[in-house]
Amino acid sequence: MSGYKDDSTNVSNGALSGPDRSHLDGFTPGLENPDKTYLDSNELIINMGPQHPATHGVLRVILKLDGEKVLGTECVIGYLHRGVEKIAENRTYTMFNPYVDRMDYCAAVSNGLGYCEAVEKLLNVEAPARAKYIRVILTELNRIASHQLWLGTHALDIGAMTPLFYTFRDREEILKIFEKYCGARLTTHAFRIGGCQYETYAGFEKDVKNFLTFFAPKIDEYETLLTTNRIWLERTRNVGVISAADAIALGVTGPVLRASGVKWDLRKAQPYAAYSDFDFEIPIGTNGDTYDRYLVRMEEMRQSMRIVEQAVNAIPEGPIMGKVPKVIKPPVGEIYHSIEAPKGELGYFIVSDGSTQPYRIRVRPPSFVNLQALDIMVRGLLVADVVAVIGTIDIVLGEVDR
Amino acid sequence: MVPITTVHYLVVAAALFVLGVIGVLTRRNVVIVLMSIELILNAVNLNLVAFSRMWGNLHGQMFAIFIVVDAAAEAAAGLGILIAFFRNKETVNVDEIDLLKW
Amino acid sequence: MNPALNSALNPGMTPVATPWFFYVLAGLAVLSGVAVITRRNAVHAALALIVTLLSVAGLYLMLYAPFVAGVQIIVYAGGIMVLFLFVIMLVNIERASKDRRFNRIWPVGLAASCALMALFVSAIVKGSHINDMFRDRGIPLPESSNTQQIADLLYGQAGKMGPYTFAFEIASLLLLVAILGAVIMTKKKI
Amino acid sequence: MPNFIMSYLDPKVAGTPGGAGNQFWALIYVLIIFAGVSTAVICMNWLERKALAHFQVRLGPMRVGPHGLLQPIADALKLMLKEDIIPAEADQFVFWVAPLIGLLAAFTVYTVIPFGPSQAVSDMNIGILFMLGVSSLGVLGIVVAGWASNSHYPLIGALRSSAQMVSYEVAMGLAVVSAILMTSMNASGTGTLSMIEIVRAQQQQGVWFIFKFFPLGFIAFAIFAIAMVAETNRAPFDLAEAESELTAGFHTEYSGLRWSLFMLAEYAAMIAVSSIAVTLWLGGWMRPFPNLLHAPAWDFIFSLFPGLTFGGLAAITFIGVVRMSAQSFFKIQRIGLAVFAALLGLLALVLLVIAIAGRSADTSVAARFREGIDYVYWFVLKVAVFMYLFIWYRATWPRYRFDQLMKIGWKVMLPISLGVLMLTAIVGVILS
Repeated sequence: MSGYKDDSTNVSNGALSGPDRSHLDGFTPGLENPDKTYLDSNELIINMGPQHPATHGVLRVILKLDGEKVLGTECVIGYLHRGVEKIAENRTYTMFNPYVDRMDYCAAVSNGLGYCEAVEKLLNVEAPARAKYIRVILTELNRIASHQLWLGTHALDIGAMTPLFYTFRDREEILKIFEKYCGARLTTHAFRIGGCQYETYAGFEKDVKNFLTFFAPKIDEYETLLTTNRIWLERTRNVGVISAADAIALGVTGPVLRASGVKWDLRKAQPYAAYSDFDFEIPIGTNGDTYDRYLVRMEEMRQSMRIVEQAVNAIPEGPIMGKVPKVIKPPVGEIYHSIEAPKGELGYFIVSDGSTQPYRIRVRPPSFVNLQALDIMVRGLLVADVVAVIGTIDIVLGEVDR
Repeated sequence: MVPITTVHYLVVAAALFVLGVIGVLTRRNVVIVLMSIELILNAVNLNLVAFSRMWGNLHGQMFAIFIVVDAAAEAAAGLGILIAFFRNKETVNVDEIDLLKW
Repeated sequence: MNPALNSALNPGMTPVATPWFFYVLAGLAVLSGVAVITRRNAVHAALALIVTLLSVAGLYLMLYAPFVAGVQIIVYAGGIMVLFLFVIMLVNIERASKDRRFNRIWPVGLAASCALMALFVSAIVKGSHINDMFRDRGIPLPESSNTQQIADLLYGQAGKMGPYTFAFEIASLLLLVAILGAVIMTKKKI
Repeated sequence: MPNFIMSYLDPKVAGTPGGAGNQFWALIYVLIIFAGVSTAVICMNWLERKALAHFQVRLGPMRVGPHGLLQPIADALKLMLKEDIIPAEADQFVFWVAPLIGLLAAFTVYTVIPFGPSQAVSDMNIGILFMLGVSSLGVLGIVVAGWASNSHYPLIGALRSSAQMVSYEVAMGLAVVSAILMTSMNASGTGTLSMIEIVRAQQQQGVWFIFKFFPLGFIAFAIFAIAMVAETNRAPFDLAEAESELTAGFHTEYSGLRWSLFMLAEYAAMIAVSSIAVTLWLGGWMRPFPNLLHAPAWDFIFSLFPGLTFGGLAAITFIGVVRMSAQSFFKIQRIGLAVFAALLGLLALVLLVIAIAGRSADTSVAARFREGIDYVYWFVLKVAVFMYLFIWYRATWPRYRFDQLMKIGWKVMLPISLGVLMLTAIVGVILS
């Protein structure tokens, strides 16, 4: 396999401690001795993807296998590259807003929030309180929807078919709220720079509250299917372990980082929108394995419901649009703003040259950074674990490739 | 039609035996040599069972069962040697297995 | 009552099936035996060997040895041949399939085998026609209790050891040794 | 020669056609079983899709025929007409022959399955041994298919599958041996390997082997029930065709008719192993409580069950017709469903008539028919429970990983089955 380099990604031989590989019983994947394997026959190099049921899109993972054991992986990305960052340089700030929805299309609302807040920061305006509350409600609903999608596909990867249909049934309710609010279900384009374009529709609060009462027992339903399922436990415990130090060194964020025991959530660490008004917990894990990430995300869905409940009960009256000029022309300068998207830290670095179009926009997508951890997480595990780990990192290729 | 007698079975068994011997003596691939040995063992078994019917007792069948056990042991050990050999020499040809030690 | 039912009601030396079956099975066994030793590809040879083994199992059934036939299918076709296929897949046969099929001394081997064949033919001819060694003794071998009788021989009837009990234990020891040997030879680190 | 044909219907002749040397009836039985199993596979296909759909809050096939009843036929047609692709680098002959090996192995097993005391092709002296042996041949088809595809995913699937089936056969065989041991717990102390005799032994001892030496029989049964799922490559042990890992495992490169042969073999094997379980532990063709409730009146009551079952199905279908939307769009579907309900009702009626006609006379043709229907009905009912379990497993559980599968097979199931075997022997010796 040309282009396959084994040494480039071997983080564990460097400064990082690496996961516990005691389960390899003495067999070290031989970088020192690459020809020697279990049977001393040639290694199997297989392409997982770009067309593969479990790579969540068009990710291509080159797996170097010894029988079933993974000696190393290399991710080949770019099959869904659309040049979003380059497009931004030829669009005005307002025109670029819908494009960000197409990055993480499972959490389009979060993408829009991050972009709008970044530009607002650059313009030095602030959205009114009501707009901030609407933003929080929609973003948290979107977090739940994104986690639902993750849960369904992750369980499907591990072989449990049924949770997928349960989560899609319930995700539908969230998408209905989005549709009623802004007309779109997936790529919502819900927010505008300076606030929200739409006032909430009549009965918005009621719909959201109905959803909360509807959804609370559904999480328990997912958990009855999986949380104490022996096969699920065996498939996820001690699989894809990543230590806190490794995770931080690789720049991993979001639930993957929190499952390793690092209490880092931008909603608490540097509150944006109206998050400082709400009372919620940051769930963290202890082992940093797939099961912990599962538990963290399940708990995050509950916490999101708490936030939504508080926000919808305390939603203030008032305008929904801040004082933003008709033509957005930010002053010369640069800004980095990041929010806690469902998958991790979503950052926008915007350089303005004072014109109506950004000079450069750089997006820090959480999936892209988290995907780096794949290799360190799956080395020494089996092929089936690769699938589980890809699922647990929760990547969206639209965001990885942009 | 001629009724089938013991001799018929003996002829089949002899043919299988000779085929097995030819395989052992002429083929190079160790796997096929091992398979030829299985052919030989089967020919012997067929003889034993045919004689068992001829004499009307079960001792021939008992021997056949023991030979099947032996064949299983032989296959396990033979294939184990083959894998150990293949690991060191990267070949499965008998005429390249000409060293006692490497 | 038809003749077929008659034969079922008096188990004796009547054939289980028609001679026709014998010729089909014997032909299959020999032909696929030839395929085993001539096929270049080891997997093809293994498949041919499976056909041989199953045909021989059929011949056992015709010889009133259903238990041996069952053992043949379960151990040979289901166990040993899967092992063979497994090994063929593990070892790289790409090169082996391009190599010469036969070794350099194949004429010698063939000649020796022909001599062996001549010996067999003479033995069979002499035994059947001159000494009449292979005539049927006419002792019935009941098929319906074959397994029970084999069990009696292997384990002995109630309270006492059968003639083959000790040999049976030794055979299990042989299998154990073979398993251990295979494990030790193939696994680098135990 | 009517004598030759009628000989088997003669009530005085006992035994299976194969055992009686009756080649004509043996052939008829083989054909009936082939057709029956194929139909069962088609029904199972529909049932799996519908049941799985209802587990998963969706409807499943609804378009082809009323409630998707014609879907399997449409699928079969599609698969037959589909282009049959053989990869250029594949081993043509082996690729061609591999599905046939699996299919042959799956169908050959049915020659010894007793649907009733004489409703079997043959009563072999080594029945269960033959069954285990032949069903273990199915792995050859899978291994060879994976190898012949000359592609990595199928190869890994084939290696997984061969290791899996070989290791679960051990536990399976030991569980079977403990059931066979139970057949010898009679006055003469002689056991049997014949499938028919195994059921008869349960009848004589007055207990299904699942309840014998409780919980020993039950544990052996549970071992077998787990091993048979692994043996047939079904969820949660479907590693050989794990969709999310190996795309489709050993049949990744297969398409069209050849692929459908694999599916046919898989479902046929599922029915076959379920039949083994039913025969060994659940009393085979016996109706519940054959010894306790043995009065002719009870016989009559239990013989009404087949008719009542189909009557119930007809009633459910008829309710479906009534509840179906009255829109003109559904008119043809309604008519189709009504015809289906009528067919089921007719079948129920015929079965009830046979049950009533054959209730008293023991030698009449009607009585023989009644008996035969009874046997087959109870056998099929028990097998159907297992089929439903297969679907249920698939809807509920995630998939095991390969090393875990091996661990369970060798470190859990094998010791337990060995222990159960020894305990059964000890208990049997003490009690005899």
